[in-house]
Amino acid sequence: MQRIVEQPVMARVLERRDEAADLRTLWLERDMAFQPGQFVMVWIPELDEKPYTISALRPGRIALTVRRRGVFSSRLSDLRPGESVGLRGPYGKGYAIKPRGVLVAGGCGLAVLAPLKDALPDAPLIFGARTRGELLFLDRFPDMLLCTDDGSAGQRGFPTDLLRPRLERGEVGVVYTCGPEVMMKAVFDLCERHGVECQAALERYMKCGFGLCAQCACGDQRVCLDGPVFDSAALRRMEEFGHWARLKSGRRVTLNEYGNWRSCRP
Amino acid sequence: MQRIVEQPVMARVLERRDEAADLRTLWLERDMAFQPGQFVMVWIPELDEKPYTISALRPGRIALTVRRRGVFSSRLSDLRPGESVGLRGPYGKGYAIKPRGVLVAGGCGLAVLAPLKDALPDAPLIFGARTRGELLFLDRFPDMLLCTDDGSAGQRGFPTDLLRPRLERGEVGVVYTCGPEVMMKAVFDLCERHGVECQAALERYMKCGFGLCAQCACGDQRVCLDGPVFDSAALRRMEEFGHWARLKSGRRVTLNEYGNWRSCRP
Amino acid sequence: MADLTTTLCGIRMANPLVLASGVLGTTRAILTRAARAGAGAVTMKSISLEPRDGHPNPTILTFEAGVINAVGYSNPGVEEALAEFADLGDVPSPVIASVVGRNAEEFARVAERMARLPVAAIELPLSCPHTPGYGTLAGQSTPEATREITRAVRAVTAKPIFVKVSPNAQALGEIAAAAEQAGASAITAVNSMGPGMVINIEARRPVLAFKMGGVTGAALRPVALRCVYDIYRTVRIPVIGTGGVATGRHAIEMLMAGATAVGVGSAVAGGGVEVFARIAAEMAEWMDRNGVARVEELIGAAHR
Amino acid sequence: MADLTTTLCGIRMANPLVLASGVLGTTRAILTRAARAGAGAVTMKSISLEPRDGHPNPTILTFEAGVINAVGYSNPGVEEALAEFADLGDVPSPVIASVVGRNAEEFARVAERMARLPVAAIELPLSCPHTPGYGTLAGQSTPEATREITRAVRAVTAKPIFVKVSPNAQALGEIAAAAEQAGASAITAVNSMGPGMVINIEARRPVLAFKMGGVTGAALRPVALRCVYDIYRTVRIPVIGTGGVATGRHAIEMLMAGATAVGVGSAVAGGGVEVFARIAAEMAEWMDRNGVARVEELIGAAHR
Ligand SMILES: Cc1cc2nc3c(=O)[nH]c(=O)nc-3n(C[C@H](O)[C@H](O)[C@H](O)COP(=O)(O)OP(=O)(O)OC[C@H]3O[C@@H](n4cnc5c(N)ncnc54)[C@H](O)[C@@H]3O)c2cc1C
Ligand SMILES: Cc1cc2nc3c(=O)[nH]c(=O)nc-3n(C[C@H](O)[C@H](O)[C@H](O)COP(=O)(O)OP(=O)(O)OC[C@H]3O[C@@H](n4cnc5c(N)ncnc54)[C@H](O)[C@@H]3O)c2cc1C
Ligand SMILES: Cc1cc2nc3c(=O)[nH]c(=O)nc-3n(C[C@H](O)[C@H](O)[C@H](O)COP(=O)(O)O)c2cc1C
Ligand SMILES: Cc1cc2nc3c(=O)[nH]c(=O)nc-3n(C[C@H](O)[C@H](O)[C@H](O)COP(=O)(O)O)c2cc1C
Ligand code: FES
Ligand code: FES
Repeated sequence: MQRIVEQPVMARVLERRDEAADLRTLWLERDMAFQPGQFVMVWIPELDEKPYTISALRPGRIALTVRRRGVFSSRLSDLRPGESVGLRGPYGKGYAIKPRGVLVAGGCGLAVLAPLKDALPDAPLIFGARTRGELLFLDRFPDMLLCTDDGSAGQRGFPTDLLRPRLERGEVGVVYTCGPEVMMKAVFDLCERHGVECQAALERYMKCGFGLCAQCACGDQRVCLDGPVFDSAALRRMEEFGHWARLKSGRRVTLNEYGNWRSCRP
Repeated sequence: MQRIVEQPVMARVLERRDEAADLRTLWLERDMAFQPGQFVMVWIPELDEKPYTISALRPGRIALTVRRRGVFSSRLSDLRPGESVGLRGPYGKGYAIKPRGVLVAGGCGLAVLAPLKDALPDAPLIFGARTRGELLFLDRFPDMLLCTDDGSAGQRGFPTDLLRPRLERGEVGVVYTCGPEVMMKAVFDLCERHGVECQAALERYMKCGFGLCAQCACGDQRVCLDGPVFDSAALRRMEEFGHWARLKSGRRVTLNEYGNWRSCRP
Repeated sequence: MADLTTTLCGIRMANPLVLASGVLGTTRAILTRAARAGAGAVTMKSISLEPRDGHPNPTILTFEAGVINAVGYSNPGVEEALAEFADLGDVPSPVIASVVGRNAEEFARVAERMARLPVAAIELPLSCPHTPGYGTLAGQSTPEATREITRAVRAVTAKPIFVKVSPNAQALGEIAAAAEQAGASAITAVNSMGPGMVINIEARRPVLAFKMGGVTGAALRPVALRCVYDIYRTVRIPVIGTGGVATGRHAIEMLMAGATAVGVGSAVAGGGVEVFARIAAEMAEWMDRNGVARVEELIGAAHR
Repeated sequence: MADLTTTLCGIRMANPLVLASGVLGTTRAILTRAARAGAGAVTMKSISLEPRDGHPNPTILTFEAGVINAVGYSNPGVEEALAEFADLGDVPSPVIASVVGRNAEEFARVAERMARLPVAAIELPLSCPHTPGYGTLAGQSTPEATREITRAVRAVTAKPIFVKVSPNAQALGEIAAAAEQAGASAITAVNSMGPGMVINIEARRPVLAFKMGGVTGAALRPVALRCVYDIYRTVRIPVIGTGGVATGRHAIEMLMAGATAVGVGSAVAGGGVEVFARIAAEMAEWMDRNGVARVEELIGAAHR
């Protein structure tokens, strides 16, 4: 029987901070028990409601790191201290911590992995972006292993290039990843070849956020409740992973067509 | 917020036993946490639902002691082992136990006081009935102090006649009473004169049983929830006590007109 | 501290909470108690021309999401009610008389007499879903019947008239407008919903003796809120928002939907008579925390 | 062990539980999962002629007594649906296609194509309370519209047709009878109730983007039960009793009210996909304890 009331509760913006081109962190007044990988539904009254992860937590406050991309994320980024948004959640299943983990982030997927890195300060964190201007959290995680597509910062290349040697050396127990789904698919395939577990946080269009509507379906999984973090066993069974996603109407399209918000590319 | 579901739960009749002329005890299959003075609403499907006290409890079973009087009580009395009735409750406030109590029962009001006597085996129990044939629980409480209006058993006279000397001797801490309201009024008045607390279990027509409808109002008290047991302080404030009661429509009538079921007189 | 006083059709209330009809309102003494416990106004159990026993028991149950009842307008009739409520001097809040009839003429006859009592207003429930001869079952929940009954009562009293509507009515806006045009002073929204049913599966029978009954409490709350919201957009007379209110937040939702006062009934089942003081305290606390000084600032706020 | 199998319009089901439309039913893979999890039959999310985005978010919330939604029939349209559900071979339970349209002609066009899929039946919701152009808001919840739409769909398919009705409809018996006369094979009772509203008092705004939405879950249960009870007395075709069912006892109440099968939707919110297996187990356990061997013995038992 439904006992929990799934309704937004308003939270005030306390401060905001620019992280990179088009990327801004908003600190909101809220205490929350949150597992890295989970998400909240963020409501802007009379506009829309969308899922965001919590990129950092402190007593009495939580952070959203938002890429300015469409109407909603722009309105969200532009909220001033003192203004409020509605939050419901946290929802979903976060990362399951195991020994000898490596974190692999792509673009603003780092927002999802950031609180996991906070919890696992000694775990290596590989972070790839298209170019130097899209890097974020450089001060927060000075030990990040960086790469850029254009070589403007860190190693030139993809996060998989930094992950591969570690897998080959057999020093990896589990890979936690978040980023564009094509990147996560590449990370997963690599892990499969090395027999290493991979946990990936998927992104799908969401409505309820608590497992009722299956608008967020990927294979037979609801990304909002069964995920958003899935392990290798689950990813293996998901034909859609890395290939297809569904628009608001439920129409299935290629990932390219879906628009890959995590790539932080318009 | 309402969380408890107030609906009858069916209970099977296990056995039945004749107690006196027109008085029968039904044992029902049910475990219940019950305070003497409380009551349950008894439902006979497609007939009606009425309040009854629990006259005895044993592990896994409870007893109703019913005077055959109208259609409902007759149908209830005639239920055979294996048949079922619905029960909801227990409802209301029972007797508050205090030192040096005396129990004063009139007629089938003894059904209400019986479980209290079980809990206080050393407390004196005064029991009055119109005539010998209406006495009950003679085996269960061999130490009862009996009286009858016609002198056919025990002392001739009213329960107040047996209570008075004890009050005068100052040996009574509290009087627990249940019986015809005129009798309870007399007991209360007597207690007042001796400055002794009196707790009386009132009877009024009931609908919800849980304090919503105030169909059972006596003064500004709901007999079902605030009572049915009231102490001297409450009784003093109730102008209606001993004088008036309300019919099913809510019409206020004298106690005589109301019909005094506890007198066990037709 | 926030000021909870409100004025409904000229009736001053210490807070916007109104004891809903049919809950606790059987006697003067109980009305007094509810008012002392913090109800800003109190409504009598509905009174009909003749005494009525109502339906047999069971008449009132709860289920996992609220209350279900088929009391069937048990009441001692207008004659007896005139005696019971003759003196309302010790009731510290305004008293609303609830009047029912089988037709416009009967409504007027009862209302005319009840209006002689020191009551602040006359409420007309046209909307009970479980009493044959009355309310929805007598076709009173239409714009035409609403107009006719309200007019008939307006002709016999100058006191404020509250027309109480059903959440089931499909033409709710039209009904409210008809009431307004015919002289109603306020709309009470809403009466109980459905009807619904509860079956005991061991007995294999509906539990209510009338088989079906009106659904109230938590289950009704969002529907009631939407009715209030709709009615607020349709008429200019005030609305008494009623249905499922059990907390200060719920009461404030009702105000923001457009209610000027807030009815509370079923919440007494879980919260006791104390529920009025608690809801009022929660309202005041919220208003203080959110810089709202007066109830008026909240009325209809969700529309702006 | 009690036998939970039941037959609905010739459709054999392992148990009487039907996944209700709009819950989980977006894809073939999810339908497969619900069926494997124990649903005796599964219903697709409603399909319209063209793709629909539905209302903006928030679209689905819960409140203290159930669920409130204004999804607004988001769906990929019939073309895409034909691809999505072309192969239903791995769904272990019968699949029901839910079809919506703005008028009888559109209903027939979509139904005709959906009926070519390997589905067991076509469901026609005439009763959504929050989607402009469809259901209640398009006047489909009347006996006349029901007759016209059912007839139009009957003309294009020989498959069983389930007409899904609204708990708000005042002429529920007439609507069910109109459906039966026009060729419906069963009545699905009921769709969501209201609509209702939820207001966030800090934001001072209705939370649902469409402002109002249909109320389902616990709040709806007694009303749904009464609708099923009424319809069972009115028509001879079977009823799929839907609304608030979350336990085996609830499902048995529905059967006793007259349902042949029992829809389950909102309970997935609290109980997960596992809710079907749990409800079925609770039903079997109760039947064993009460000496009931087969589901048929329970259907309509509260009427006898
Ligand atoms: C679990 C999860 C966590 C997320 N965390 C973050 C985060 O921490 N930071 C961040 O910037 N973004 C995050 N997003 C994406 C975010 O929800 C928005 O999609 C994004 O901000 C773009 O919104 P927009 O309206 O501005 O863009 P639009 O122009 O409206 O949309 C652009 C694209 O965004 C995607 N999109 C839109 N709405 C949704 C939705 N409700 N769910 C999923 N995708 C959608 C679609 O692919 C669309 O094509 C997360 C998404 C999910 C599912
Ligand atoms: C708290 C409480 C505990 C009770 N405990 C017992 C008990 O242990 N044993 C017992 O035999 N009776 C008990 N009664 C009385 C019982 O509820 C019935 O009233 C009684 O059995 C007569 O019912 P009837 O339908 O057979 O008689 P009827 O002929 O219908 O009624 C005769 C009279 O009984 C009274 N009465 C009827 N219905 C009710 C009602 N719902 N509530 C109160 N009074 C009513 C009226 O005064 C009526 O005039 C109790 C009543 C109350 C309020
Ligand atoms: C037990 C009970 C009896 C009721 N009797 C009446 C009545 O006599 N007249 C009336 O107008 N409304 C009656 N109602 C409806 C209430 O006044 C109110 O409109 C409804 O319960 C919704 O409010 P709530 O959810 O706060 O209870 C009754 C409600 C209940 C629960
Ligand atoms: C989120 C949600 C979406 C729904 N969408 C549809 C729909 O598309 N078509 C339909 O016929 N009914 C739809 N319904 C109604 C359900 O099928 C069902 O009739 C109703 O929810 C009552 O059952 P329940 O209380 O078990 O949920 C929806 C219900 C919910 C909660
Ligand atoms: S968003 Fe509704 S099930 Fe995931
Ligand atoms: S019987 Fe309803 S309040 Fe006592």
